[in-house]
Amino acid sequence: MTDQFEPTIIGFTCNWCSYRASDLAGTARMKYAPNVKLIRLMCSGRLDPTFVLRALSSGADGVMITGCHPGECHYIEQNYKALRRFLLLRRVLNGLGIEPERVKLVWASAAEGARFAAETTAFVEEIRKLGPLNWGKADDGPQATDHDQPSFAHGKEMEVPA
Amino acid sequence: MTEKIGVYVCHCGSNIAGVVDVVDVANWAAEKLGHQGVVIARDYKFMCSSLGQELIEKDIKELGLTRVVVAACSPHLHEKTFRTAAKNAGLNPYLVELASIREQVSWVHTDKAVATAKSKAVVSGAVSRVIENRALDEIKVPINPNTLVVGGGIAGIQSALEIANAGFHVYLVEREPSIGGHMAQFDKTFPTLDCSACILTPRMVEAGTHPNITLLTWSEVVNVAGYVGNFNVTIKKKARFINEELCTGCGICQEKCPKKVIDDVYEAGLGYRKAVYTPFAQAVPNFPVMDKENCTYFEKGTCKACEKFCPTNAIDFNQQDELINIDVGNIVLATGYDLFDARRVSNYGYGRLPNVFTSLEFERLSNAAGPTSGNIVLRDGKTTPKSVGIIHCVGSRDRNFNNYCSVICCMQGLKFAHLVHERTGATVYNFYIDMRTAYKAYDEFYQRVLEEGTLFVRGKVAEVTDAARYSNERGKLIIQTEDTLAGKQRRIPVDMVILSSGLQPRKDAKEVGKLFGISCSMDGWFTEKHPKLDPVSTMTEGIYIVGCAQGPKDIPSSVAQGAAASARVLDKILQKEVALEPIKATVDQAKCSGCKICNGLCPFNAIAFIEDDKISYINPALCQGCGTCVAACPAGAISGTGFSNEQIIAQIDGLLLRNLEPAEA
Amino acid sequence: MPQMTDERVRAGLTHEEDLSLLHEVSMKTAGVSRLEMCIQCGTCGGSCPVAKDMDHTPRMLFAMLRAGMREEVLRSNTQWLCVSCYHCVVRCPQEVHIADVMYTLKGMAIKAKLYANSTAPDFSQTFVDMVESYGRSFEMGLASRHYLKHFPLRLPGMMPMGLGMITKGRMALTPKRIKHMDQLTKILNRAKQLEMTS
Amino acid sequence: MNKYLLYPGCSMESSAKAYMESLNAIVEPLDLHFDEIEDWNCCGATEYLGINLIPAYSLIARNLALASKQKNGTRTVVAPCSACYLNLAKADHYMQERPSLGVKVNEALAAGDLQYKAGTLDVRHLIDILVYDVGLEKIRDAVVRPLTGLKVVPYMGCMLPRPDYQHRWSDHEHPTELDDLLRALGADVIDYPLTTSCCGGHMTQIGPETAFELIRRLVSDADGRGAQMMVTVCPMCQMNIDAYQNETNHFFGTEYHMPILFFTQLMGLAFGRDPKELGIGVELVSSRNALANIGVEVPVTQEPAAPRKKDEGLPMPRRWNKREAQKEAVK
Repeated sequence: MTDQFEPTIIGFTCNWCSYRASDLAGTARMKYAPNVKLIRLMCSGRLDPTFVLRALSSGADGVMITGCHPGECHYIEQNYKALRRFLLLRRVLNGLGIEPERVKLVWASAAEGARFAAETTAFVEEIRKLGPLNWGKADDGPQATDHDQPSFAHGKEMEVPA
Repeated sequence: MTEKIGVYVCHCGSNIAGVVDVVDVANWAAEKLGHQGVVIARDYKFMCSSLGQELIEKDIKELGLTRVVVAACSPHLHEKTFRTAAKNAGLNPYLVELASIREQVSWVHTDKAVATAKSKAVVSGAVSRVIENRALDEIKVPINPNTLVVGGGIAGIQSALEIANAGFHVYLVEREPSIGGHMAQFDKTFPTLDCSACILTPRMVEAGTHPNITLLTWSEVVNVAGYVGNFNVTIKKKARFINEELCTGCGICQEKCPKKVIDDVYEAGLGYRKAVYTPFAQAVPNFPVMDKENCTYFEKGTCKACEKFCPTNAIDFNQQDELINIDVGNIVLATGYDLFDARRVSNYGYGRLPNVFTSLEFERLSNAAGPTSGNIVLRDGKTTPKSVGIIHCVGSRDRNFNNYCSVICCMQGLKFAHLVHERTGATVYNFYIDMRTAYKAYDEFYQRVLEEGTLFVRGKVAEVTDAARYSNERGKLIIQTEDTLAGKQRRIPVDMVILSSGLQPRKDAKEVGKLFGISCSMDGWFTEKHPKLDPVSTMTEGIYIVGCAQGPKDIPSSVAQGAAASARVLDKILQKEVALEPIKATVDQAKCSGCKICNGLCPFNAIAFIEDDKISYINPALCQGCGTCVAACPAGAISGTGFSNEQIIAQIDGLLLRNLEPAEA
Repeated sequence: MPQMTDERVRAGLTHEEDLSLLHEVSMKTAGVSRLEMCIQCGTCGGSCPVAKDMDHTPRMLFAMLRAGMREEVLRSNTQWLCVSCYHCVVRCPQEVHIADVMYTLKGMAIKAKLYANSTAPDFSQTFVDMVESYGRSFEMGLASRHYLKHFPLRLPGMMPMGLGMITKGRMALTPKRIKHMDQLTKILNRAKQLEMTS
Repeated sequence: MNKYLLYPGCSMESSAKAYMESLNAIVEPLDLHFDEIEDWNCCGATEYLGINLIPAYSLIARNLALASKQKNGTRTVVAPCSACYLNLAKADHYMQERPSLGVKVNEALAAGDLQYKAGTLDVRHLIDILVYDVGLEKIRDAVVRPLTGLKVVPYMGCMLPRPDYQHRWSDHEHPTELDDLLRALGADVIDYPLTTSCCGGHMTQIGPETAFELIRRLVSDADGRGAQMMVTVCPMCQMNIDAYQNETNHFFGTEYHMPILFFTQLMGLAFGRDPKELGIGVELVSSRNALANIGVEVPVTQEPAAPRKKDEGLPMPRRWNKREAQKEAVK
């Protein structure tokens, strides 16, 4: 247990379902892997793919995106948009030479604390198997220029219109 | 400009401090995040206490803090508390960030070093993010003073009456033909053995005639739109085939209707009703409904006996379902429970062995207005049992069925024992795992039943069988169990078995939850906002849950919850307006290229394209703040308040501890 | 703490409570035993078709496990009477793997040589010996060897049955050996080593 | 054609050979194909598990390993014996539930150059295949001699519907698969509350009095409900109720005569097969009278000449000696 690789993972959660699922996992004192640090968004549809790239390039080994189950979006259907972006994002990662498995999409309703916990632990193990992603870690330091000025404008190909 | 940030780490008693080294987290924040603007970092036993809040308020005033980070529980619990504290001290409430180190750290991890390290990262993320927070103004909207109560059982009736008596209008929607709920089916209520109808009927009548209550029975909610203060609800009023204006409730139609149907709802399958019926004599409203599926006219095209005999011509075979649209400010859900289906415990033989009864069947059997006029008899309708076994915990506290304790079954089992003893003189056995008689005067009732000579056996019954092993068992039901206190297996032959079945969530609870935007627990009950301190509110503002919809409970607790929710509703109504989160998207006109990508993405039709300027515009009144358009805009022209790109990017960096090195000048 | 023990002996106590017992049994059981979840409801004791012949009902045995009564538990005939009908297992509201715990207790009793009142361990051993030499079980040899040793008086009564089985061709008189007995032996030997070290 | 791997189990070769014979007789009309697992070994019954954990699971897992190696286009292993079915299913289940067990078992298997990845095979019982793969419709179609008038109680036994790791059965207590199948054959099926009660298992060997009581309960209830025979899916149940019924009668002073046949034997009859092909007549409690009700004549079994080979020296019981018995009793 001592020397194994502990991945750093950023989790994007939707305010209505998956963040509440993680609340529920907490209230129920379910234990899961501590490697995922969460960022709360109002909706998985808010997830800008640059956030994922930013996380991966800043030292994260994986990114977990969680949202409401299809058909259960608080905002009616925005999680479908998240799904489309996720699929596209995996293709982009592939193009960049990064294992697409480093990004995972999980649906978890507010009642699914157990699912949230289990999926988190499972994803940590998957990333552990993939090993560290040394993108952005090598040039750690104040000189790292691109990270200070993220560009939000991105190509149209990142978006699939409804 | 440099911000002055205060970081406050909560112990939450030992909830956080037991796993996370809170002092270390606070010291670390002060030391490592100083360059980000952290000027003070404190830890405190309970940040949410008034003393904790005062601590923050004092620092804001004395140190001139411009941003606050509280590392404590989930923002869903106390974000509002700390925002209010900031507001009180003169700081814009949206310049406060919560770092959740309880639900997301201390409660789910065990290793202290790991949990402390994760807490530091979470705090770091919140500090980086809060710098990017912008002062926002609350959006205030007026509250519609009307209230919708869904479910006309005792909890819903109580809730409706409280609000109506305070002078506000209530729509009370009930799926069945009459209000009254399960309580209307009972004969006696524990522990005082009041007649259920005697205490319930006056309340039903009051609700039925109250000038401030619009009663919509035989109706269901089909759509809910809007938000707290401004819900728009669509209700389907199912066709009754009775003209309510003309009907006098005389009952002649029921008398003349030739079609007899087993009544699965009110009589729990133990009695009959007609195809046109009021479920029971004291039904409110007293108009019958016609059961289309069983009506001979609808089936075969002829009959119309009811129409022929109706003295007021109130029968209307052409009536259609009707959709009613109402605006309300608050919604109370009192949708109740379903009885656990005892057939699932196949070793108890319900459905296979005739003289095994469920609790609801027994309620009807013992009810003076029930199918046997209150005579407790076997399924043959005439034989009085000489010995009766009552089995507790059927379907409850059992991982094969429902994990939870159904709360009412012990007292229900004791009530049955008393009634059987009183009415038949039979030998009564009660089989229990643990006798749970908490609450006022409940244990006294247990004492009374003991005194009456009921035989108690501590053991979960293994099986009920008709396979006689020895001659004394022939023709009997044999209850096989371990008498755990005697340490021996026993086989007890009886004439009748009553299963004290548990309660479970309505089978459509999940869909109903979705309809109203609230969640269900793992067991399927509606989830309250806080299990102790906010048991009738939900995570969705303006929606309240009362009675068994929230979890198993008895009549006194259901009534108390009904009243409690009304107090919350009245509180909202009297405030006249409600503050909404100012989380909205706006278009920067200078950057918008007019590509229209965002237009199709909004499910609320909040984005319009202004042809003259060739740019998109977001209507703030319609925007719900999901942020999908923000993420989609290829020009980066749309920004979302509260969850801006800058905030999220900063939080990513903070979580990954990329903010530790002081930035080069 | 000799003093303490002395005091306990004087007080008439015969043994120390062995509080590690529950954990030990749990760890030695295949799958996840969930033994610690028992709520003493008696579903197992009520369901058991042979409870009347048991020294202790399964429920009672689990209480004794918790109380650390090692010797009494391992001496009990309960585990040996278990017929593996799994009634208790599917009915147990806490999903305790009762039948598998019984297997564990048998193994522990054999190792501790605490099984005074049953011929069952011997029967199991005879069966195991047979499987380990042939790879198949073999009813005739099993039954007769077992009966000869333990119920010689009953054998004549069983004769008509045995003869009937033989004459109807339902009892093989010669054992059948599998082809790759050497392979099975290797596997079992390795498994036994692993059992010792775990 | 449905192809399966077959794990017959030891009793199918001896005490339950009628089961094997009748199984072979129904394979063709139902278009089934079984490949026997090559060089399978005993599953350990209920005995091996009580001695040592890892050897017991290794013993069972060798069969699974052999099966997964043997490619015949299926990953379904069929066991006609309930005890074998349970052991195979249990090993597969526990090797997954507790991965450390799986690792150790595979370490042991490696000593014989074998390995098995838990969860890669489906372990199923014969009746599961017949009811759910073949289907009652097809079985009904194959019936040429309906068993109308034959009053039977379906006896499922315990190890088939319980603990049911894979949720394959309609119920733990009153499963209806056997009832439905027998009804499809045209038999009069009597509701039998003891259908999943225990036959005594190995207690006939180690505590006969305990077993006799269990057998009495089953037989007396079936008799009380007017059954002409019991129908079973398990060799152990068949053996206990058939072979020990006489002794049970003796013990309790009763006179029950309750034949018990395998469900495959009745299927064979309904499909018009000759009773001789189906091993009918080798039961100790004769089904002659029961089957006469539906016009089936039970053949007289030719008593095979008992082999006289003395060299392998099976210890035959000694002759009854009253004096010795009394001496034993005094002790």
